[in-house]
Amino acid sequence: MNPPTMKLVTIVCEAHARGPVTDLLRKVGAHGWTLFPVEGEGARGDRPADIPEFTNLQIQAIVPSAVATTLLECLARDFFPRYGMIAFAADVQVVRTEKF
Amino acid sequence: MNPPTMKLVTIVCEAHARGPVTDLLRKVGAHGWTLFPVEGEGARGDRPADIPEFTNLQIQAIVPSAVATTLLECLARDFFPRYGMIAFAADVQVVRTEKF
Amino acid sequence: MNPPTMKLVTIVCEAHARGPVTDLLRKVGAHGWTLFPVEGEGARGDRPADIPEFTNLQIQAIVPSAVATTLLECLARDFFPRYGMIAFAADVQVVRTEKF
Amino acid sequence: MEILESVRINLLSPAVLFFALGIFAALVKSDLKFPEPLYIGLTIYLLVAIGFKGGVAFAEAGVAKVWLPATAAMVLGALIPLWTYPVLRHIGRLPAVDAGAIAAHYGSVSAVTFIAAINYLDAIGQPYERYASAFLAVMESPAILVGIVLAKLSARQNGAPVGPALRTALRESLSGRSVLLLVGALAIGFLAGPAGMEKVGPFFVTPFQGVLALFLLEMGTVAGRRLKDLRRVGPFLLGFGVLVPLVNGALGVWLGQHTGLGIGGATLLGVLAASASYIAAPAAIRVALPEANPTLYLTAALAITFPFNLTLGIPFCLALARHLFSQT
Amino acid sequence: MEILESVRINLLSPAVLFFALGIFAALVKSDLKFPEPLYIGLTIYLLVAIGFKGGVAFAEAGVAKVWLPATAAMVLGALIPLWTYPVLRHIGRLPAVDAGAIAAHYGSVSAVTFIAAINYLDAIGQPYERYASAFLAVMESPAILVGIVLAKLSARQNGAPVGPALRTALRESLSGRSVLLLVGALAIGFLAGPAGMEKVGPFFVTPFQGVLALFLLEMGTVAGRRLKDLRRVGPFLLGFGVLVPLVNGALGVWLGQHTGLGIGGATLLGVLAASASYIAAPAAIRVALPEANPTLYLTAALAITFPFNLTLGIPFCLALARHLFSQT
Amino acid sequence: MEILESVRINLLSPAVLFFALGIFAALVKSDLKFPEPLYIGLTIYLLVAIGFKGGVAFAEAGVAKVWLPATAAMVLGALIPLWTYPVLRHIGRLPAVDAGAIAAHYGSVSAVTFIAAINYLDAIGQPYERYASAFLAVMESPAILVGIVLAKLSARQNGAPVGPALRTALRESLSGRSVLLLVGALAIGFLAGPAGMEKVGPFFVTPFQGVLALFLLEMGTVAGRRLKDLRRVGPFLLGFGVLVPLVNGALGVWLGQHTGLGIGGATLLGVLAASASYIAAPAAIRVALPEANPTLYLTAALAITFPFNLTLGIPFCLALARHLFSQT
Ligand SMILES: Nc1ncnc2c1ncn2[C@@H]1O[C@H](COP(=O)(O)O)[C@@H](O)[C@H]1O
Ligand SMILES: Nc1ncnc2c1ncn2[C@@H]1O[C@H](COP(=O)(O)O)[C@@H](O)[C@H]1O
Ligand SMILES: Nc1ncnc2c1ncn2[C@@H]1O[C@H](COP(=O)(O)O)[C@@H](O)[C@H]1O
Ligand code: NA
Ligand code: NA
Ligand code: NA
Repeated sequence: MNPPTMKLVTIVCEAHARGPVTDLLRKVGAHGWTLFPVEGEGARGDRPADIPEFTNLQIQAIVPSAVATTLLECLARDFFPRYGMIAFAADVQVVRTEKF
Repeated sequence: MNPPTMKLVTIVCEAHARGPVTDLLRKVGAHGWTLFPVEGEGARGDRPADIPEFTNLQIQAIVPSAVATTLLECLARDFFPRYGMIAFAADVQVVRTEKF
Repeated sequence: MNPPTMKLVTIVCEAHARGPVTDLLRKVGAHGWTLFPVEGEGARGDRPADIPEFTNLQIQAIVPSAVATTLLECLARDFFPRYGMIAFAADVQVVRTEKF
Repeated sequence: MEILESVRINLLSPAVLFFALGIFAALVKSDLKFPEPLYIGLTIYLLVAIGFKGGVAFAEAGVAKVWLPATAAMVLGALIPLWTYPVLRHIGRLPAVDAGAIAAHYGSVSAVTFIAAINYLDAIGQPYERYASAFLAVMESPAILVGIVLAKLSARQNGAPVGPALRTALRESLSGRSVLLLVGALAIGFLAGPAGMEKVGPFFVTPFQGVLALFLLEMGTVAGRRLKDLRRVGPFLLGFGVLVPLVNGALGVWLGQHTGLGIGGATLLGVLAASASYIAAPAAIRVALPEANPTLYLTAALAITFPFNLTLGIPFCLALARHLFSQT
Repeated sequence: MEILESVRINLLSPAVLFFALGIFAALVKSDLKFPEPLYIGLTIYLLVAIGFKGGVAFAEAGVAKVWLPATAAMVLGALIPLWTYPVLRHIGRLPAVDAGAIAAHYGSVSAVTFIAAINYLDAIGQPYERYASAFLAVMESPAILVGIVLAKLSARQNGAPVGPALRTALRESLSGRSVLLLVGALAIGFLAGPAGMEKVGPFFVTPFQGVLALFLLEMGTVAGRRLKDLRRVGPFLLGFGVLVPLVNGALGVWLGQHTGLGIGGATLLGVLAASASYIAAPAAIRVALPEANPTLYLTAALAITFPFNLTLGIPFCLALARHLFSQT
Repeated sequence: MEILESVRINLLSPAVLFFALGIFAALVKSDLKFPEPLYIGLTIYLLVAIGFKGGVAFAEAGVAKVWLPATAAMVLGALIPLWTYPVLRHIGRLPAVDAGAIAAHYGSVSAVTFIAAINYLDAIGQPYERYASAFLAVMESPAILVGIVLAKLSARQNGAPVGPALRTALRESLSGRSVLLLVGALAIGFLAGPAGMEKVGPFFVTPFQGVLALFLLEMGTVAGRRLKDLRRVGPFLLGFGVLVPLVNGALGVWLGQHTGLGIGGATLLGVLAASASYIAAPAAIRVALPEANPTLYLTAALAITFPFNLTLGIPFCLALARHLFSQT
């Protein structure tokens, strides 16, 4: 079995960006995602995740390579100036490509 | 230092699959794993992680390449038809190969 | 857009190692990190994450390749003999390299 | 019109109103979300409290009084799948594995529905046998096993043996946290007796109704989030989820009356029979019958039967019990 | 010297002492951290309890008594941004979007400050109108909308229309969990009345003060962790965060007196006006005005005004109310 | 045979029965798991409640009565490692670093064991000095520092200086959440006095025993999960974990009697001496002596000594205290 390669896009953002980010994911064509709360430290100070208003979320979506490119471009253009966040992509081998 | 390459297999599955999945990990020869609860959205609707019966888990295991192949094959054959889940693999460089 | 490649270093360690690990991250030059509690099983038994004294943490930092090498070396030399932990690195494509 | 009055009182109780608020919050997509640890904490509290109180009452009443209705309750639970399974199979035209799974859920019981019923009886001043939590404890597991056997026997052609699935389910449902907490707390209440109750009562008894109100607010959001699955399950299950509780509730009330319970106890046995499990059963079924479609059994138990019982089923059982007892 | 005595009593109350302990824990970088689910659980409890009690009192007092001061409270909240915005813009020389965001926070209200004020009045035996939670409920949203309109109108040159941002904010602030829980619990208390209170009182009333003390311990750690941001916001906001509550508090007390409230109620209206929102407002502003700098409004509301009101603002409002009422 | 009766009463108390249920749940691998936030919430509640009550009692008793036994308690804690270290080193043949780590744990104290002892004295109606929580507060840290010094001095040959490790441990153990909450709540109770107690008592006192029962259910699952490590630590530590509490308990009771405490207070000082820390000590030791093997000290403190004290050690201390006081 030689599983086909897709992109795993990971976004770490403040909790208030949740709605806008998942809306964007839907818009660019992601068929699913996984998310969970995280703590973090970065350029905009630390986010100790003590109250929901100050939490970070890590959002992961597996998408085809082209979708990943669009996604990262939209994030860099529309989201980075407004929200505390980072985003990155990596190659992953998935089992059933038709899902994504 | 040129750390050797292994596979990081990531599984996102409903919480009820926990026992069967960790049993499988042991069977195919994984020496350890890491897991945590996540929320998700996918083909089978959203899993808001509000009660334990509806939670998703993300399970990560670092394994040699051959083990990763077996693992993904077993998952695709025996687990995907039964449980809501996804699985994917990525290359990682580890420090002490003998651990895994 | 062809986003530049950086390293994502992931560390899974017992919660008591948190202070020392984040100190090290600062020392080797990481500009940020993300962390969250996880459960795990490994060579030193299982860590059921039932009380804070027995929890594992997963710490992720995106750093330039050279920093990743130093980081992994320091971990292997100074931390692995003392704390229950694993560490690994992977290639990722980031959007704004200047952040990291 | 006494039943209308019972219903009105129930609908205006804080517990049911908070449940409605939770459903409303889910429907307007509020960010109100009880984190999972809070949910687990509240269920642990409620199960331990109800078990402990039942155990103390059990010790006071003595085994002689309890064994007959408890055995009847257990048998009733085990038998319910025998009549619901063919209905699901032949009228609902569901696959064997789904029919078995759903039958298991309706034979088993919902602790929260039971607790809400106790709350209701307390509120209107209707006395009841306080050891009734023992019935709750013994009714959880048998139906699950029967439902699995039915599903496996029917699906035997695919060659899967019944044994391993049954063993898995037995282990799951006996060591599952709801049975363990309930039976454990019953035993502790039995051993510690009224003296123990004096010590932990201010925590397990006094604030109980308020905690239940808060928990039902949460259950409202949980059920509300699944309401959109209603259109996925079709009209048959919708009718099933409302009518079966009425039939099972009547069976339970009748059985209670004939095994020596009073109006309150018969009502509670009716409510238990009417209720459908959405905690213990899904956990066991998901592992023993993973091919069964969870949307069907979860939506039926959680989004149809649970709200129905909470609002109408409980006062129905009481009205029926009062009616039956007034005939004799 | 009566005000000094009021302050002393407040500072030595367990609630305020626990808040100080929390700040201390954050400053010495203790590993004391309340996990987020605990924080959410405590806020749900406090909001539901205060709303429910207010609703029961509302039912007892009748709409006739409540509508005038409630309307006044709502109008006051909506007007506060109109005078704070120009101050922020012209004296503070802040960008329009930040001025609008901060003005919105100071027009909206802090439920925890209100709860601490109630606690304080209970402690010193000062009676107050128990339906005052209704003022809290109606004051949360209007100022947020006004603040956003101000920011958008001023920044109109960049071509962004006001409409969508307003709609987003309206949805956020009406379905946000604090408004929903408060208004919902008020309505439930109103419907369930004193009979409902009897059932859930042992959970929502008796342990209330203790829960508040524990919650303020947590809020101390939360505020303490943000103290280091004080040097990022500059001296103007520091003064603003202390003086504006005094002015708004005085406005609120005066308005309370002239809309038929007693000393206690006028004090509470003053505290509401003086308080700055750090839950509902940030959530709405972050989505409707994402360009605004959160460090500014959060630090002002949470690390300056909240501790100030908790320690000095509340007794100040009471002393002022007593003074004004003694004049007439 | 009075001691047997004390043991029987203790074993049948809800608190100990729930602990047993927790162990059972872990052994049958139930899915019953208290989420970490719940554990943290329960420990915060218990520490704050016990500290606050102790502080109020301290204010009532006055410093004059408390300083002597408190100093004695502190000295006793610091001295215990001096005799347990050589035993671990020479009889147990453990490496210096492990011997120092374990000695630190047994000199320090377990708040939960102390709370269970208070619960027990309350249950059997034995009066005690209510300011005894102050002893708990002062005994946590000294032994940890002594244990680290012993380990470092012995291992000096590897050239590591003692200073930095000591400083780390001092900081860890003073700003660690258990010391901070306990000392902080003591101080607040001292300042707020009986008037403050009236306000928060319904939350911190009334439900206390019930919360403890629930917490011990959880501690049972936590200890139960570590029982399988027993075979990894060997018979020496097993004996050590049972005998050392008896010796230290006797020392504590005797010291209590000679510093002016009554039967209850001497029992509590005995229990403190007998108990082994499994929260504050591991946190400090893990950072100051990372080479020490956590399986050894955690298993000894949590899976051997904690259950032993909870069931037998507490009644033993009381019986001894009664015996000693009846001699004079
Ligand atoms: N170099 C990094 N590696 C991993 N996570 C990071 C890094 N930089 C920032 N983050 C995460 O992204 C969040 C927002 O980053 P920032 O806007 O830089 O404060 C932080 O709170 C961290 O959780
Ligand atoms: N494209 C995706 N990227 C990341 N996570 C996904 C994706 N699709 C599904 N998932 C996760 O896998 C779970 C099960 O997927 P499904 O069976 O498609 O509902 C979902 O609840 C998500 O947590
Ligand atoms: N092969 C593995 N894959 C993923 N996580 C692992 C693996 N081995 C160990 N871990 C994690 O690292 C922690 C410490 O490992 P250990 O020191 O081997 O007990 C474990 O508790 C796991 O969370
Ligand atoms: Na049933
Ligand atoms: Na205000
Ligand atoms: Na000790």
